[in-house]
Amino acid sequence: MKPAIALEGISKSFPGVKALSDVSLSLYPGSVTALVGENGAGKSTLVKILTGIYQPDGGSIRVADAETAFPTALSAARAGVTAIHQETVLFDELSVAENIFLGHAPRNRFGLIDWNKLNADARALLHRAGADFDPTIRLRDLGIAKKHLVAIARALSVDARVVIMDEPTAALSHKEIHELYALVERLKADGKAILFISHKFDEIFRIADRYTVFRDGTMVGEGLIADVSQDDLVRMMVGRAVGSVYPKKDVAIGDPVLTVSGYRHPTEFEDINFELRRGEILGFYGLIGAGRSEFMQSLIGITRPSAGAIRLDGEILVIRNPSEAIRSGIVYVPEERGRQGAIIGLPIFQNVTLPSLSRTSRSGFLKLANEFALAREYTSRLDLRAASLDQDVGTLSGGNQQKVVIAKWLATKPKVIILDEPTKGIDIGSKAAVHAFMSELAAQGLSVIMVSSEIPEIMGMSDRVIVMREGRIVGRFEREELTAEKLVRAAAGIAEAA
Amino acid sequence: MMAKLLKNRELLLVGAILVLVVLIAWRFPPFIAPTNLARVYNDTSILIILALGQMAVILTRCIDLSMAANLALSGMVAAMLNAAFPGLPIPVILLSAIALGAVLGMINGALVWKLDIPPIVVTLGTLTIYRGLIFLLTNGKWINAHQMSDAFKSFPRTDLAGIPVLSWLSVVTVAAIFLVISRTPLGRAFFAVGGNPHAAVYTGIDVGRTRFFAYCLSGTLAGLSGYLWVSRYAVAYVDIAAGFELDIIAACVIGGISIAGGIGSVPGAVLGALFLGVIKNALPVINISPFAQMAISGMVIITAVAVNARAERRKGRVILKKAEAV
Amino acid sequence: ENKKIALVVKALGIGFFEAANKGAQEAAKELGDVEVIYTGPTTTTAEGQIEVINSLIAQKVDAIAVSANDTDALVPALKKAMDRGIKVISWDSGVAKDGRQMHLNPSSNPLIGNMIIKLAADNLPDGGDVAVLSASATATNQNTWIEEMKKVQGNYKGINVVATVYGDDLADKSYRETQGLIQSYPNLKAIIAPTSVGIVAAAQAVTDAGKIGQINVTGLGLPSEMAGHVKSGASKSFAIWNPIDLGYSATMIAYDLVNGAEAKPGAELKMGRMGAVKLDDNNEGAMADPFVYDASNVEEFAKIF
Amino acid sequence: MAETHLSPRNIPDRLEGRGARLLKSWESLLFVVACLIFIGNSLASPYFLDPWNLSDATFNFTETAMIAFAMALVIISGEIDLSVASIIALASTAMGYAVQLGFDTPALVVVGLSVGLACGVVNGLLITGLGLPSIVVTIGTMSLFRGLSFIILGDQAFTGYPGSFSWFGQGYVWWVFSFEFTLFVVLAVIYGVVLHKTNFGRAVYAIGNNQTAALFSGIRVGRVKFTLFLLTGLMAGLASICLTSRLGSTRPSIALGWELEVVTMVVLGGVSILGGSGTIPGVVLAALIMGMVTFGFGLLNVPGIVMSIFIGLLLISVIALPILWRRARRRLAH
Ligand SMILES: Nc1ncnc2c1ncn2[C@@H]1O[C@H](COP(=O)(O)OP(=O)(O)OP(=O)(O)O)[C@@H](O)[C@H]1O
Ligand SMILES: Nc1ncnc2c1ncn2[C@@H]1O[C@H](COP(=O)(O)OP(=O)(O)OP(=O)(O)O)[C@@H](O)[C@H]1O
Ligand SMILES: [Mg+2]
Ligand SMILES: [Mg+2]
Repeated sequence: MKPAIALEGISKSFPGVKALSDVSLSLYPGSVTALVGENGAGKSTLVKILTGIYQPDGGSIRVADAETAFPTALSAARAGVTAIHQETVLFDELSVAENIFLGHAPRNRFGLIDWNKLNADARALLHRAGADFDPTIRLRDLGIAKKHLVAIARALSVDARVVIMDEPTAALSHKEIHELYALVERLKADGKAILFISHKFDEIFRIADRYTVFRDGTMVGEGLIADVSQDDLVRMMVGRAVGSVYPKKDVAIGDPVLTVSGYRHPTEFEDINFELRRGEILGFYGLIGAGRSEFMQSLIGITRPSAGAIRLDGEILVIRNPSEAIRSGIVYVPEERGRQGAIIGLPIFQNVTLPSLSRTSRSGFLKLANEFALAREYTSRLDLRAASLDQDVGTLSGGNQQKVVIAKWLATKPKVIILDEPTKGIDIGSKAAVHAFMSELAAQGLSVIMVSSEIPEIMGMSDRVIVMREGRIVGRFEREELTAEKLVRAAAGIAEAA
Repeated sequence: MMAKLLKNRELLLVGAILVLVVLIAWRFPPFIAPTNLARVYNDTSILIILALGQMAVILTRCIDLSMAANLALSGMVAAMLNAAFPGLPIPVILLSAIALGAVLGMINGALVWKLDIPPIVVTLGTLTIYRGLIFLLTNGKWINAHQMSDAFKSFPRTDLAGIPVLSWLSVVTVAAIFLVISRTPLGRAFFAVGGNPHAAVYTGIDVGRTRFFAYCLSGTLAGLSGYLWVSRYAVAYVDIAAGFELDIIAACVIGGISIAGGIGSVPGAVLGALFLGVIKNALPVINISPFAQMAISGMVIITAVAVNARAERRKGRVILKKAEAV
Repeated sequence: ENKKIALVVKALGIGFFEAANKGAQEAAKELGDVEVIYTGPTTTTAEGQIEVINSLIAQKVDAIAVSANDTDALVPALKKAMDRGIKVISWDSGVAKDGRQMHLNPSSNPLIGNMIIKLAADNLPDGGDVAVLSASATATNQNTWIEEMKKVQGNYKGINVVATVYGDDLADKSYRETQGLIQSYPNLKAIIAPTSVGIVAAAQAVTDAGKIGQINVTGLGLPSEMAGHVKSGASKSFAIWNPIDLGYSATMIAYDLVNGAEAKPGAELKMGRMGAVKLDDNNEGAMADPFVYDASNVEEFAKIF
Repeated sequence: MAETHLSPRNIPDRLEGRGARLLKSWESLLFVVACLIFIGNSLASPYFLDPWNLSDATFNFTETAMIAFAMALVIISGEIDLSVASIIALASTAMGYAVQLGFDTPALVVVGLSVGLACGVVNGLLITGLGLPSIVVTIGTMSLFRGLSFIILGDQAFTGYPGSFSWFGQGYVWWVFSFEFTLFVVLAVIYGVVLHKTNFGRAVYAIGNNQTAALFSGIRVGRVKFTLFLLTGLMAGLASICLTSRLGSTRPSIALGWELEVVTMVVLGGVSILGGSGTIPGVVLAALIMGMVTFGFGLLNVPGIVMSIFIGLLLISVIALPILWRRARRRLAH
């Protein structure tokens, strides 16, 4: 079979980093190729080269046997390559329909935009993507998952022969993920060549036909999915076998450390009551948009609750801003790494020490030596990969940025650490490192709250699980009584099977 | 219903302008005579034209501080052409002013596009350079009314259907820009580039080139205004319209164009300019000390941003379904 | 060794000062051993003039003759110049007494104040409403003249000064202020603009409003800029002293001081072909009477300045 | 380009030494430019290399530079303050008014500084309290503050400052070193230390690079920004004292257009107008460059507007040249 698109000998460097070296990849019509690799392996870079956003330093791209180049995103789209990117790249102030057709809007015979046709076509595309909402509303009024559906509809709006999906399910809920799988099947039946990037092995084995593995910017293996096992893939990715996936240690649970009672907010959540004990990992499960992040942020003073109280070690605590939270020993590792976590533009060590400056400095004056020592300690504990501590965090891959972000809050030596989707978009190796570290922290007597939307992670790591839906707590489970089915039912509001 | 109406920024501005006019008319009734209102519009025409150009630039998340300097240079060159060749037909002079303005705008645009220099730095630099060029060109000398031909001076004043050409030109500009903004891919690209430049790249929109075109537009309109300004006031010198760039930006801000890019409308820009125009024209008439004008403009700008920010502020996403609603 | 005399003006590029420079160059030629440095800021600000004066001090010029943008703000800089042995005089627009050795008025303030209202009154035998369009709010001389004018207002029966507005020496602002005047005072018969920028803008605004013949614009202006408006009838007459003579005289006086003449009350300083100026108690002197231009002579002078 | 191997552990602190970083920095480029201008000036005019003349020349930039230091911090934090020149006018007007009431020199200083501070509070409250964009707010307060001076003064001037008040703008601390220049040096050191050596400075950088993440990291974003606007207000008040003392009088048009000069100085000094980066030594060098250009051209009796063309070209070219150079080098490498 002839490939729909073939890359040969592609290389790409960024200052100080060789992101891709001499990689080749072919995508075939009517087939789904899974691209896997650790964080920073170069997957997204390849996607950006395929869609004309980055220019390769060397190598060639062949479409239908003819050598081509994609100097701009537009030229790639014209050649029939379309992508759903890892970050949703849309326009809040424009309507859904405009977001879908921006750049190739239908025109009338005067060359002016034909708004009627635009909206009608958008409606049809949304329907194909499995969404049925009004295309004339402004994008900013949509939830995060719906925005992702718009991105998918946009990718469908181009008559493409190659469809690329870079971690498309990371922001979607259970139901939407299944609709996406159905869509992939339909595209496949239409004869499209699909490149599917994911860190979730279950879905790779479910929908992919072929696989390609990247490690440190090189291609280390490819073939048919039918011929490999999950362990083989993992070994190829990390170059070694990965041990127990959820290294949960059994820790003696101590006294309550944090008690939250009667927390409520006019629009986001209400009636939140729970205790967190020493050495415990408390999982918070829910569908995306259940209000977990909003609630956690109210614990550290980002949003103000309208009522409620926190006790830390029995003492009533008033927290008005994150600085007070950090000082009292409650830290929150936010979910949106790029926006709330990493400070792109500052070097790694300054990122790590930012919330701990009062400890590394003396009477308000910086002490660089202390800062480097602190940063060195925590980044090496998390197995960070970087050229130097003075490097801008912006030049790290997503997973390594996440490690910097976690290191930053661990360095404050907290009593309670809240991790919001700590392994979102992280590769298997790093994920295991984060999980091992979480267990370690709990064993040392820290109390951990882990917000996660991944059932295996919740089940594997938590001592106890609280399920939230629409701003309320709808279920509490001890580790022993946990089943995936119970969690899903509670989160989706489906009554217990009789 | 009322609350919904009030949420519309443009309607709010229309209301504010009406209230203002009524208040002025209460102190000084002749102000609302149609001829006088037409005169106020005519007086504001140039600001309207300029505000539309600035709007395009601000929409793309840039700013053009050099518009007034561009106006002054194009205007000066138009005046010099007229002084040197009094026989030159007006359309030729008009076109050369527009062309020069466009070229100056392109210089800004090219620096922003090709060299990636932040817009505020580029236009801060060209602001002084363009004005300095006028000095080098003229040695600081003025071109006065008696050096200009009658045709040159009378063009913007000529009556067409009872309204001066100057006003007509601004009406035509408003219509043309409205079409560009709402019905052409370039117009939509302005919003995309300003709303999310990062995403625009992924969408296949060339961010730099879109900005370049926005600067071309603002330059072209500044060039047009250059001729209009010089012929209307019948004088050209280094400092004409000095500091006017801030009035232009103020008009945009009052008109609800977000300085962060991606939000704004043609009616907004026009109304913002009119609001300032009414205030400027009214103060001398109602005997408010001209010295108070500046402070009043300042208060208006601050109030306008505060009001617009309120309107823009996202109302929190409601997760909780209230018990009674279930 | 040539004597260096700096002629510092309010701003470069203004026709009036260019003419004064012409006179200064004339004086330099006549004297032989003088180099005139014609300089000034590009906008009419005191800060700009101070920078210029500082660089003149650094160049060790022999004398500075300045037309000031601000009576007081230049004093410290000019004092420093005098401390370093530089002769300092002001002309046209004066500096406070401490900041100069003498001041040369183009004419005397009372004469000018009288002249501007007389120009308006001569064309209004039956009296009527008159408004003043002044210049930059921070200019020294306009305000003095308007004060002098108000002192003698009683001598002109039936002349009502109804308003004073400020055009800030900006063409557009002056234009708009004039429009405001025309709106607010339907019976306005004359506008007095004792500023060369304002008078042109006012004449233009009157022309645009179609009020030629009803409103007479007068005041102080340059013949070259006003010739058209005199011809159209927007202005029947206006006055100004001769700036060429002014630049000439200032240079001559500076030269006299450099050569050892002393500026003290009662002293007479030489002004070449313009005769001599006698200093009053404030060390001020007046050059000559203002000169009236009308349809009969404006064309001729328009060629000169 | 050197490829660096990503090692799993033992990440080095830094890849290059202090010297290498200094050589590649913006400041060294500015330093070279400053030296060239100094040499050029000395060759062009025999009057340039005279201690008293150089001392006089410092007055050209010391007042703007004082504000530029605070402005640099504001711009690094991702905001801007265009109202500084108007604050000078209002503070000066207030001092002039105080003179009429018979205040003496120490009281005048207090008045000048407190009005500057009060204006800073107004800006700070509007920007951090109401969360409005600073560029628009300060365009508004720019009109408002100067407008108030115009309402108070109209076409009048305040004069009659006490003799001792003139020391701030005209006095000398030692030999040719004026009070203003000494103040400039002292402030440069203070701001340099605050920005580069303290937690506060680090917070300013963090906010400029990512405000949300800084907030999540426990930085009191609102408070830091508020403080920065207070500082620019205070510096404008201080500059107002110096300028008023130097001029010996107050008019509402005092310091007109200085805001652009200050911003130019800050940007020329290598502070990113988008926030997040820049240094005080850069700003100091930019101040010296602008001062020397103004004075050098002044000695040759070149009109001020020609100097501003030069500054405008300098502004664009110092930013453009490194970009062009890097591009050319990359093209050559291929
Ligand atoms: N714009 C950039 N500038 C500098 N380095 C970059 C840039 N983009 C990517 N890199 C580097 O290139 C390498 C590959 O990054 P890429 O984003 O392709 O990884 P990835 O495989 O998509 O990882 P993840 O699974 O975390 O998304 C990383 O080392 C990253 O730091
Ligand atoms: N439609 C939306 N508009 C604006 N912000 C949104 C929207 N949807 C989600 N967010 C933001 O995304 C974050 C996650 O939302 P939320 O806290 O409600 O969900 P959650 O239960 O934490 O789910 P998850 O963390 O799995 O996304 C919040 O910071 C919220 O502000
Ligand atoms: Mg990726
Ligand atoms: Mg969340």
